[in-house]
Amino acid sequence: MKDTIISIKNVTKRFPGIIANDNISLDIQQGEIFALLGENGAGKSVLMSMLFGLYEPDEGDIWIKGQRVKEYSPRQAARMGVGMVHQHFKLVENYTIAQNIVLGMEPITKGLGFLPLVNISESEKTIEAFSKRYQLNVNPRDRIEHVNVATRQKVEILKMLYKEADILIFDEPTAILTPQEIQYLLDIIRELRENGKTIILVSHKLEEIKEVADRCAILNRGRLVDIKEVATTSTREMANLMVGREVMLEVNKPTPTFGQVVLEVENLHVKNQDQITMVKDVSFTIRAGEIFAIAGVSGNGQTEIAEAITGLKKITSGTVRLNQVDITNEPVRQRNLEGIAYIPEDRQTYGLILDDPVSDNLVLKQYFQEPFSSPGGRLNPEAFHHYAERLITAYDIRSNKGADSITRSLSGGNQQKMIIAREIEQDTPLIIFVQPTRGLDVGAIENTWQQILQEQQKGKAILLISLELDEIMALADTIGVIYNGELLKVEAASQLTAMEIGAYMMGVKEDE
Amino acid sequence: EPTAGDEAATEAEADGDALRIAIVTSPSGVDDGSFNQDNYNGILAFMENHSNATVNAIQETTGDVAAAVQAVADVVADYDVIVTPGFQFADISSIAEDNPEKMFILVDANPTPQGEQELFDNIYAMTFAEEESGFFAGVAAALETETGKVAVVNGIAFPSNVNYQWGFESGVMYANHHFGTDAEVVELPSYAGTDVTNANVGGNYIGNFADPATGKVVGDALIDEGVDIMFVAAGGSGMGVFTAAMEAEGVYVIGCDVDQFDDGTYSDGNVVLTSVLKNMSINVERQLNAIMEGTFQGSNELLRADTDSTGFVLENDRHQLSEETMEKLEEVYELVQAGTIVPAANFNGHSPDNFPGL
Amino acid sequence: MNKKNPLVTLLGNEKWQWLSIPIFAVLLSILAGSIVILLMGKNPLTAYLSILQGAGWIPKANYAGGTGMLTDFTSFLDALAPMIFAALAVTVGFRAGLFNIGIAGQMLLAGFFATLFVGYSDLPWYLAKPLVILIAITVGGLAAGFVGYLKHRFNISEVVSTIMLNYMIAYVTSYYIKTYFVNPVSRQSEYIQPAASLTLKNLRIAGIRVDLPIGIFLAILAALFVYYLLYKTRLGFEIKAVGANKQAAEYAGISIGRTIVVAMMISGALAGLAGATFYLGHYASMQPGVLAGLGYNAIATSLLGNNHPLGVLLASALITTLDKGATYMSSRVGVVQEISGVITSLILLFSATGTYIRYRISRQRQEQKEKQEQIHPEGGEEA
Amino acid sequence: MIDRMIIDGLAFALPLFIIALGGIYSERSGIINLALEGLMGFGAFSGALVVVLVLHHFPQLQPQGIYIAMLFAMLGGALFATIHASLCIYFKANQVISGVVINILSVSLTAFLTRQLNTLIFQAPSDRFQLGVANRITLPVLSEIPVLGAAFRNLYPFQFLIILVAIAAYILFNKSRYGMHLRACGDNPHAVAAAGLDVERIRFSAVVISGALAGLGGISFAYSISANFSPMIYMGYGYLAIAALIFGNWEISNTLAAALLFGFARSGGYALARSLEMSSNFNDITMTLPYVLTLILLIFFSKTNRVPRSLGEIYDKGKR
Ligand SMILES: Nc1ncnc2c1ncn2[C@@H]1O[C@H](COP(=O)(O)OP(=O)(O)OP(=O)(O)O)[C@@H](O)[C@H]1O
Ligand SMILES: Nc1ncnc2c1ncn2[C@@H]1O[C@H](COP(=O)(O)OP(=O)(O)OP(=O)(O)O)[C@@H](O)[C@H]1O
Ligand SMILES: [Mg+2]
Ligand SMILES: [Mg+2]
Repeated sequence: MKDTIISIKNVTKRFPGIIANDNISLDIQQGEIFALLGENGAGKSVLMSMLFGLYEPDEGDIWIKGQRVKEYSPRQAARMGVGMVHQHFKLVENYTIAQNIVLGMEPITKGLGFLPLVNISESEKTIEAFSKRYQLNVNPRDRIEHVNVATRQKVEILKMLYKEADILIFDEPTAILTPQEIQYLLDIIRELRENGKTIILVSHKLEEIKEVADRCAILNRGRLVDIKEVATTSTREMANLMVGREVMLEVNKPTPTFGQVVLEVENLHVKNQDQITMVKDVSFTIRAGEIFAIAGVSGNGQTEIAEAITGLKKITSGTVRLNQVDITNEPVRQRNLEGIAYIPEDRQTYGLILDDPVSDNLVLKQYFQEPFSSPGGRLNPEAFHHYAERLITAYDIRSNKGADSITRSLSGGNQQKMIIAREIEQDTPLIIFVQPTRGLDVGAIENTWQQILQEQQKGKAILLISLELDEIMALADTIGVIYNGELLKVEAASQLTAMEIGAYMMGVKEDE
Repeated sequence: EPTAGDEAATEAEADGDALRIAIVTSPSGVDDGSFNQDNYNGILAFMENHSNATVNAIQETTGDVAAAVQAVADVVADYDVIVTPGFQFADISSIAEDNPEKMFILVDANPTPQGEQELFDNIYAMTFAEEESGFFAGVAAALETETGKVAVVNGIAFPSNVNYQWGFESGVMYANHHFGTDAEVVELPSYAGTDVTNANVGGNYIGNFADPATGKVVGDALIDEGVDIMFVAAGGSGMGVFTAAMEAEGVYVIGCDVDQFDDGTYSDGNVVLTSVLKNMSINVERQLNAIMEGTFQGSNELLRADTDSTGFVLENDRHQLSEETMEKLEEVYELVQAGTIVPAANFNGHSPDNFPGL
Repeated sequence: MNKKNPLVTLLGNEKWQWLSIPIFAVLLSILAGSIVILLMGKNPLTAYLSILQGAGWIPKANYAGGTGMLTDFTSFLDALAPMIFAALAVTVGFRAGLFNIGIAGQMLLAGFFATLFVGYSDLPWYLAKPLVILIAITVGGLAAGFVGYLKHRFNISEVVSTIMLNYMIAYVTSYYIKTYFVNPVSRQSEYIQPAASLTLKNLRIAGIRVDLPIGIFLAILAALFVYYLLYKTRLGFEIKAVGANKQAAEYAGISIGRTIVVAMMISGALAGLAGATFYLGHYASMQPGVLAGLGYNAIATSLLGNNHPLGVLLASALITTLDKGATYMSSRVGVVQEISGVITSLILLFSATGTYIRYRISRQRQEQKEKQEQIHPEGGEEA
Repeated sequence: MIDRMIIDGLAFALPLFIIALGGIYSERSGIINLALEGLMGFGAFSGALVVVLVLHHFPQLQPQGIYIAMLFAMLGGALFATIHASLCIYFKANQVISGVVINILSVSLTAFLTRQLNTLIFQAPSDRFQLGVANRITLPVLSEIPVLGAAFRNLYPFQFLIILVAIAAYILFNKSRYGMHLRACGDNPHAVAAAGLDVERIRFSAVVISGALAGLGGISFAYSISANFSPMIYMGYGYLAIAALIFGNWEISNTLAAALLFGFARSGGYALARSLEMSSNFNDITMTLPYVLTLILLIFFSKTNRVPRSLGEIYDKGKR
């Protein structure tokens, strides 16, 4: 029998308006891979954050290695051998990879024989060796701001390993990795278990859990639903426990009929603010009624393509045509009016003004037109209100005070509904969806997919950019795979398998 | 409101002869150890003999002329006498007109005429013959210089400052003629002053009364030219000149308006050779006494050495002049008192190289 | 029921927090000021009453010849007008996400040009006064618009460029004032012609001498205008969007550069009006090389007024009352006037913690609610 | 004249630099510091007060006076900075507003206290504390170098101290663990917290250090310009320091260059005025030189400006 290494006893944690963890008790054994499963907002990250000392339980206590933890902090956690890979990366952008990894445990050298100085070169050497050992190859001298998301993920993992933690918490580490990279990570996790580490893995992806975990706990709305032996539990069973009802994510995709070309992108090149070329010679067309999806690992130029089309980012060279009109040099407003709707990836930064009311946000793209403002520039609050109430009802946007609610107080899913409502209502020939279902739970995902398909039915040209292969496979008519700023492959969806796409996403070219 | 005025009157009567005095000052306040302080000391001296008199010190914090007058207007109702040291208060004449029962002692400025009226029954305005003080400084500087180079540093070429400058130059000239000295007055062309008639008056003008940093630059530049005695009449900017003198070796300054000896102390001694004075305190005290005795008369007075209103420091431990120099200063002081010597001033028609008594 | 938290009871109403929290801060600082006054052995009540008397809110015991409460009150209004304008200028900038530290410089420059072109002219009042206003708006607007342009075009922080401009304006105007229109007695610029003045000086109302500031009416109008602009117009919507979330505004098709420049110009125009009412109203003359402290105090005043135009009116009135009443308090109570400066800064200091108070209240209310929820779990679920 | 330009330029640039360096500490930790002006003034006030008190009782300590003053100016500046730190870090106040308020408070408080203390303690009414001057030092050998030798002539004691403190501050900032944590706080405080470090404590100490450095700069100005402390010390040099550090892109070495530029532009302006022999009226025009120059240079250098990522953001542990 193995020893209990972590014991969570009757832990409750509240946030304004929500009980994130409700009287949870569970034990984790030394040397096992313990999975934590649950919908968005079920309270997984919060529970893990308490294990790591970022939050304090409102009630109940946590025992680690037989000790009850008091005045617990990340520093304390590190001392007790607990490490965590955070779902939302916590990296210092203008530091190098090495600096990020050693932060808080920097090796010291004696400058002039007495000054305790940080020994950067030693850290770099250590990290280099270290990353080789775990085959997580990174260049310790690269600055975080210059590396892609997958590398950042590796840095988070290395950070934890470097601190010689023996209890390792992975909070959704696979969300942004390609299938191949996921496999690789799971191998590492297994290897770590061989080395005697205890691992807690948080994930939505049932297959992964099935593959590596020994036991798994299921959370629902902050409550512990059950703890299962993975080996004897089917994924279907886990899914039902997680959502609390029968789920069947199935899309009825009607056969599309394509019309005229709506969007034409030709030889597009885009540089980022550091003058690094992020998009290289990208060309594609989208027809009316077509869903064109761009698949790829995050950070390979997808955002830049979307922003180049919408006018948010300056194009280095190339042309963009909308309905045969060259819009390459038009300002954002003009492009919107001529027919581009855009659901951005980062909804909190780009899509919404969080401190403004829902009504203001719903008219964000139309406030300057009648009836929202008069030709003289006077706003018409009644029109704002009216319009907002209509969308709130039509799109089932839930909030505490309707159109007057402050947007920040809405849940992530409802914020996303607001954006989709606003953009779809523009009734434009082209709609760009970037990561439309990120952070949504199963029900909301179903709903959003339906909406996308409806728009397709109406004859809209749709550009879908997503990191989720499932989503792309379910919706796309045509798939383009992007790697390192280049479209490596453009092909009808029916001609591609997920594994093939995964290979292109890793940069494997056809002839290899 | 007539009733309020009546109340004030009865209040004043109830207190008998208790004189309610206010002193309203510019931003530096009555305890600035300098100009305002000297006026305040006059009031305090008066109060030693009239123990039931009261004084309140009120300070205007912006230094703007309109604000200064507003401050007086805010409090005038509660007092019998208002002492206002400083040019900022010239406009109190409008308040004086409205409050004939209140008395005003205005220092260093004449009241602003109201229409044709230049004199006011209830304002005693005192100004000082700065050129006389400057003259004493010039004589002292010429007698004491080792390098044979002296200079005068001023703020802006307003008449009072030009008076000091020309008075000083007159003094140096006088000493060169009568006491066999050979002192040169150094002027930096880049700091020449332009007076209110737009005439170039030479001298060394900092261009500001509240910029010690530039003051120091000017002081340093003069020291670089070999000057070892500087007469400083430049308000707050003057502290920079003092600092320059302290940092240099063997350089002295002559203070003005009040005894500035304390401003000159530093680790190796004191840079204040002497200070030339406007004796405000005795004149304030005189006027307060006149009010008590009922002999107070409004007038605009230009005060001179003949009433001991201009002069220089006499206390032996407050200056560093040789006995010989002191004797010579006493000598010229009498001539100035008698009107034999009339140093040049901005608008008295004389010039530093041609004035009565030279 | 579980016991209520006094803070929540007192200040919990979110609808009134824009008013209740600053008032709470003010009360705290008045309390702190009282302690300082007590330490000096004086009576705080008398001190505060005499501040109100000095600013003309309540009658004094005695008035000097030809003056009355109205004299003090109009004089207070005269000083209030530039403060309102300046604080509004801060507010508009702030709402666009810009810190206009250059109010003092823009005031000075606007006042300077208005003085130069109109102040000494022989124009009749009906031309001179509107012209003063027009010049002030134009000059202030251009000066600040330039800052906005530098920010947009060259990415120069407005904090730095306004500081640089403040110095440059102070020195250059100082040169012109000293060289061309200084009064040798007052050592500042010659008084302007009454026709150009935005304050009607030395009027007699029922035998009482008053200075009637036109500026105060303009200032109240300006507050209403800013309110209208920010909450009722397209431009205001854009300004607030840019200030609240620049990326989202850009995404929505709002031109960031244009909005920044326009917001700065409006802010500068208001600062210009502050300058006009300050230099061609309240003072009628300019001190060479001196930047008005008001330009900096306005930043904190705007915050005290919660960056809302109507809040700004109240906050300006409060700060100006303290300032105006200080002389009389000093005279009546016999404490140095600087005390009032200390109290003012205490008020501003406490008001800076307004966000924190708000945060504590929402936290405590939450805790209360949760405690109740535990008693009635079903009821809480729906809430 | 060139000598004078170099000597005066350095004497002005170094205090300005050390104030700006204080600003860097605060801002690189994520706290906007517009309070430098007030911190500088309060520091100078504290140093001057203590030295005047000490010399009142032990006049023989006169030669050590300036060192005592510098020490206590740093302490006073640090103490006053705790207000800014508390407001910004614990009370979550808007950092710009807090800075402006602290400046207002500093001016009124020091003016008030100087007057009261002079009357109460020394029975000598005055609105300033008389400091006297520091003896200036010329380095042998180095000062003999033609032209540039001026940089080693007539140095104030505070210039040596500033250089020493600046070197120490540079090492602490760029090479030590603490400095590494501090700079990380300005970029992503959440990463710092996750590394087991106390963000609030690091930021608090950074603001306190910035107060100490500003205080040192303040007392240096008090000594080198007017040899006393009076409210005239509030001449906007704190704001100028902010401009220097933004100009210097929040980097210590670039900020030194910016401060030197200010210093030499200023002394160069005076030299120019003298050589042109224009009348004193034109001084005001030449005084604008450093500011005009800065603005022009900013046009060329601002594009690449890198504001610390979390600067001005209120750090909330719970925020995601
Ligand atoms: N700092 C916070 N402040 C307020 N509410 C919070 C905070 N952190 C988490 N919550 C809330 O607590 C609940 C649980 O969040 P948590 O992040 O643990 O979800 P999760 O299970 O990790 O979801 P996901 O799969 O999306 O990561 C959510 O409703 C969330 O909004
Ligand atoms: N930053 C915040 N400020 C205020 N309230 C918040 C904040 N974040 C979350 N909440 C509260 O927490 C609740 C849950 O938020 P969260 O985004 O986790 O919802 P969710 O359970 O994931 O819902 P959805 O499925 O719609 O995303 C919200 O309804 C809101 O009341
Ligand atoms: Mg999570
Ligand atoms: Mg969610």
